[in-house]
Amino acid sequence: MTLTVDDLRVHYRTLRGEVRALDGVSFGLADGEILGLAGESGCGKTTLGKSLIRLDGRMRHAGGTVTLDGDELPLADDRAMNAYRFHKISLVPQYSMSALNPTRRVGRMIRELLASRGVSVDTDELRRRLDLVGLAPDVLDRYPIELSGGMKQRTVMVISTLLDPSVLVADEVTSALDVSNQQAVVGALTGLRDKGLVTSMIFVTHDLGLTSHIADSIMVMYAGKLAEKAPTTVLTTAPRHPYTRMLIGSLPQVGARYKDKPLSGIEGSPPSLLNPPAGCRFRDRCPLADARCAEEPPAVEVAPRHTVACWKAA
Amino acid sequence: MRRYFARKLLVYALTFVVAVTVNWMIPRFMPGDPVAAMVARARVSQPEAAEAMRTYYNNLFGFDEPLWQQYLHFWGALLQGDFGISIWVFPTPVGDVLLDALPYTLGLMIPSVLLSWFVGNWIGALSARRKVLDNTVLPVGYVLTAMPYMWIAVILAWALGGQAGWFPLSGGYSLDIQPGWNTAFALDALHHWVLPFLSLFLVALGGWAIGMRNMIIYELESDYSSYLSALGAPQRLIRRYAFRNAVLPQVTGLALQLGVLVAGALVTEIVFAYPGLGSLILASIQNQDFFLLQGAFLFIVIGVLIANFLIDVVYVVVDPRTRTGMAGGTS
Amino acid sequence: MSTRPEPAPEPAAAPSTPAAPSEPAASSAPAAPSTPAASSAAPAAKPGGEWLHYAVRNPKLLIGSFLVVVLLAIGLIGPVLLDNGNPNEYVGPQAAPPDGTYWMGTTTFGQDVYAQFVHGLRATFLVGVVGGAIAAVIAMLVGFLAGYRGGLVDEVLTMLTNVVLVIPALAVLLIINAYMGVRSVAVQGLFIGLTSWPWAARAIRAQTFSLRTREFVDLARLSGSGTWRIVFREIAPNMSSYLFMMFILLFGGAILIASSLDFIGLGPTEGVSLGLMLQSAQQWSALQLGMWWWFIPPGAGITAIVGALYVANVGLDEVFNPKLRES
Amino acid sequence: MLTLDRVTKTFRAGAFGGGSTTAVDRVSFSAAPGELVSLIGESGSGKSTIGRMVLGLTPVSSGSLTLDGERVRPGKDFYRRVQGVFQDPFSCYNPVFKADRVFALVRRAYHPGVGDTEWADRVERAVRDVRLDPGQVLGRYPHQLSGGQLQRLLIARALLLDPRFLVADEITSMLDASTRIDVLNLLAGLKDRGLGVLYITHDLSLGTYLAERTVVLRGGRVVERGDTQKVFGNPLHPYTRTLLAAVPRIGRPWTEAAPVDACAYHAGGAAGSGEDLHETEPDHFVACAHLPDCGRTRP
Repeated sequence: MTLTVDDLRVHYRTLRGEVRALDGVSFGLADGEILGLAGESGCGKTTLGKSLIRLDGRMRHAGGTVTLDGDELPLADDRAMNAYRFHKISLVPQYSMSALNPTRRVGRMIRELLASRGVSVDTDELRRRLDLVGLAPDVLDRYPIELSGGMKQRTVMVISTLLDPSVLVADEVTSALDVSNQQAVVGALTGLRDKGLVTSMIFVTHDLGLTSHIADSIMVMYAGKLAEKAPTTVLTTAPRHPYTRMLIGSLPQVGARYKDKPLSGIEGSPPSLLNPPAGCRFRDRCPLADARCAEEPPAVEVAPRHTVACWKAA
Repeated sequence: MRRYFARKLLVYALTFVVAVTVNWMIPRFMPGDPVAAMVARARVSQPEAAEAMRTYYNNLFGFDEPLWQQYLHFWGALLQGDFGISIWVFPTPVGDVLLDALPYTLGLMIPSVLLSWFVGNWIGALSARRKVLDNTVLPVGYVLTAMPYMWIAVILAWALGGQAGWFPLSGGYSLDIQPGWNTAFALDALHHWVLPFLSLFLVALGGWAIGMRNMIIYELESDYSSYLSALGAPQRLIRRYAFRNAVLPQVTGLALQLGVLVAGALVTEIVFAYPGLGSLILASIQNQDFFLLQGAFLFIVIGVLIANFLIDVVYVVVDPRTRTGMAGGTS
Repeated sequence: MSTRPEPAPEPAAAPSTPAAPSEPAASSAPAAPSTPAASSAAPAAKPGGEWLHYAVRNPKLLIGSFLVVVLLAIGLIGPVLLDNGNPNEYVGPQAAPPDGTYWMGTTTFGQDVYAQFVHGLRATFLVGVVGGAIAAVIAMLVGFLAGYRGGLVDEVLTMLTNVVLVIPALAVLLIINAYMGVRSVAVQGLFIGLTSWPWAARAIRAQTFSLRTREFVDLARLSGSGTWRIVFREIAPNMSSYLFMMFILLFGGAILIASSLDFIGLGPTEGVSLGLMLQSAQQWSALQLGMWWWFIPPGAGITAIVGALYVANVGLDEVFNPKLRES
Repeated sequence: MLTLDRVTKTFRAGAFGGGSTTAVDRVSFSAAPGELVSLIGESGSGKSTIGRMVLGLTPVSSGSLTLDGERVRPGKDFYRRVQGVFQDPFSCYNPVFKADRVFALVRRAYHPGVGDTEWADRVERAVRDVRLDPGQVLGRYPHQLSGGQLQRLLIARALLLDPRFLVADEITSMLDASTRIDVLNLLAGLKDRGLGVLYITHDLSLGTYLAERTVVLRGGRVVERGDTQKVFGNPLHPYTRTLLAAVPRIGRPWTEAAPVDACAYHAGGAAGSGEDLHETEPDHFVACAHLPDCGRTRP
């Protein structure tokens, strides 16, 4: 296991109280695995991704542990985390388009960043890696404003993985892209893993269809908790959690037509995480729910590498 | 980049035309008979001077000519460097009077503006996101920036000049010293320079510090700062980048503040009877010397335009985006 | 008359790319800072509620507005409580330091400095209100029109704004006032307003520019609303906090520039203002005579008004702009 | 009937001279009442510009755009007949006002004579029509509602005007998967009321789910259009094929787009320069595969 997350809880401080955005999530990330982290707005996937890198001012580590290559990460200690960031765990952020300092040439920014982390630049290696994602070396002599959106994103991918981190968190990296570019980005990310530049990866996205093309396994979250985690083919063809099933059922595949067979969504909305109700959080929207669901379902391994948090899944 | 400068120069040219036109229009379109009023109000003691004034005004305004001709003549004279004759120091040309005063104003303004800008930005950058400093720098900054220039000048003169007796209260140099290129004069001039400089410096300092503090907080929240933090870059580097980028709007701010800074210099000179443009303006108002006043106005406008252009050049140097021709720049 | 603290730039509104539904920040409203999971339909405070929460807890805002209100009250009530009408009358002993009768002493001519001060406060507030309001109105007209219409209208108005911006306001005011025989506080305010609007117009234009691409503006057009209705009913309410802060800065700026004019000798020809007090103190050598009670109060009055306005403004900025809040 | 005939939009870079860019280039298609046409394209395809031109929010540079034979003239009368719903539900509501103000605006402009109770009734009916519970959504601020609820309220708003034509621009791209399908179903249901709908999207699978007819755009030009099943069942233009191949599908890996043997436009016997589309079969039009370099690469 590269990464082990155990009962991780991260809360947001707000005026009205603490929002339990991530409320006890456990999972493991194997060596070489790409884990797709999927779910809808407010499910906690972005919070989880952020927590592994850096808690912002409003976030509070409320419990649980994260173990990376045998070391427990000091999540709450911003300074102590610096030792792990970039070297061991790195990020391709959602805001890649604006992640580069606008007044520094890309090459100089990389040099200064590496120098600040006590690493010297291997120019040949840097060029090789740029080439790997299809960028010409002259990118280094340009200012970010001279690069297209896609070029900036690929540049950020190269920078984030320069120190060969164990875990790379890719946060909604494809959401602003056209379909044809999505394919290229997903290809580049897989390439980074295949060439061993990153050991494992967490691919955070709201797009279940896209995740299934990159991920070895997929974890679906709902309202701050894990709903289901399974190898990609298992999760997409034989999901056990009612939420996963309904979610997949609501995705129109190419060729599906309203005229032939209307699809249906999921009525209702997720509960507020300010004071989440006890029991299964999907209960109110679940067609299978019964009295037992008033009790919180534990995440159970129903088959090898297949974990489901639902009383009805066993 | 060429477009950027072309645009700027167009604005400055237009500004100059507008300023000259305003200058020409006001005496003509204000209610009343300006010549009679001026001669009557001038209270010139020598009769020949009063007569010369009357003839001179009538010739110059040329009220029997059509307006457009008056306007063209005005421009013609201006382009030959003719700002008219001063009444206060009759019959010295206004241009000469102003040129004599100019070094004092520039000598006061340039160091105070530049130093307050650099020191203010430095203090502001230090205080951003540092609670103790922030809590002291901000209130002091606001008090400073809210002070009228002349008041801080009066207070400084009273405290450091009058009470403590460290510095002279007025003038650009002692009356018993002849201006010249020698050490004695230089030291004396410097001695007189300190208090006016300090007043200008202090008021402007507060504003720059506050501006920088706010800008740097904004930069520290930006995406590139978050990205650097996510990669574990030390605060030192992140602050350096934030400072570098927060300086850009401060350069623009310098251009925006020029008018205010000039105004501050004028009233400060008046407090200290410092022999620059400000004192000339006061004298011209007290003596109803309108040619001198209008000449001073044009001098100030030209100075501000030149300064604006220099700031534009600096902006292009510090912001690579203007050079790549992809972003607009200051205005 | 000093480096004015402009409101901090607002973060770019509305994302331009078809961004994914991201968590936790769901709403992109500039006025209501988003909270995590705000999308859940829990009955929450209305948008105003949140800033009010911060407003009553913001010491800068509270102290600043308290000071302004106190000074305004002194300016309004003070003159009423004094029985003599004209503050420039020679009523007391000459050049007397403060005592029980003349709280702030008297001038070389025996004028009551306190009487001048309270009347001066009144004039100073008046010039601030008139100058600030006129500048704000012009700035809004120019800024809204340029920002909303765009195109040629924008180019022309921006050019005009830049031209007026570059001309030093005080220099123009010098010329205008010098040629005016009789000057009143209101006319002084008028001309200050006419020359000090450009920076505010630029700021409003930029804000309007980013707001007009928001889809609720399109929707208002689809509901048959006209240009000015959209500007004042849709766009302006979204930047009301910004407009208010801008007015405060224009108000403070007008006071400072008026005091400079007064000081140079181009103040109102009738009555008294804080700037005129400073001018006569300077003219009659209060400094050399050590009559600190003559030149300290007017300057302190101006500094207090303007400083309190600025501090209240920072408080407001922090209330509306979560990025600037401490911690 | 909405008809676009060689509609073109050029944007000038600056008001004083400067360059210009063509966002929409001689686009022609039509949409009948009771028909849902989807406009599919990636960013920069000009699809949203077309939507804005149909709504009169952006003037047409050249060509003709007519509704029932009349030219688009933005104004009260026009917006009684044509309405729009946009991409970002959070940006569609003025954040400082309550969400149901969008209804009040409609009432002010179009139904000032309707009494309070009568209007409340109508609003309630429209809200129920989009399958929302009036008690849960009326009287709330936008940030208290979910994206799906807000988007449905906007459809209800459009329905209050009883328009003939609706432009739906990326209305589900900000919504979650589980709620967006209901909004799409609602849109599909509008056809039964006789509305013509222009559905603009970058998501091919959503387009094919709803539309009878499809227009595929690239760089401001139509590359292929016609009956949805013909266009995507038998894509003739290489770009349509690339687009189709790039859509991520669950449980099926990405495949290479099938290569195009010959330019369907010229192989079909069209002799033009490729600026007009060629009808290869009934209601299936395709542009030259080599545009915009047609004349140069063709032997």
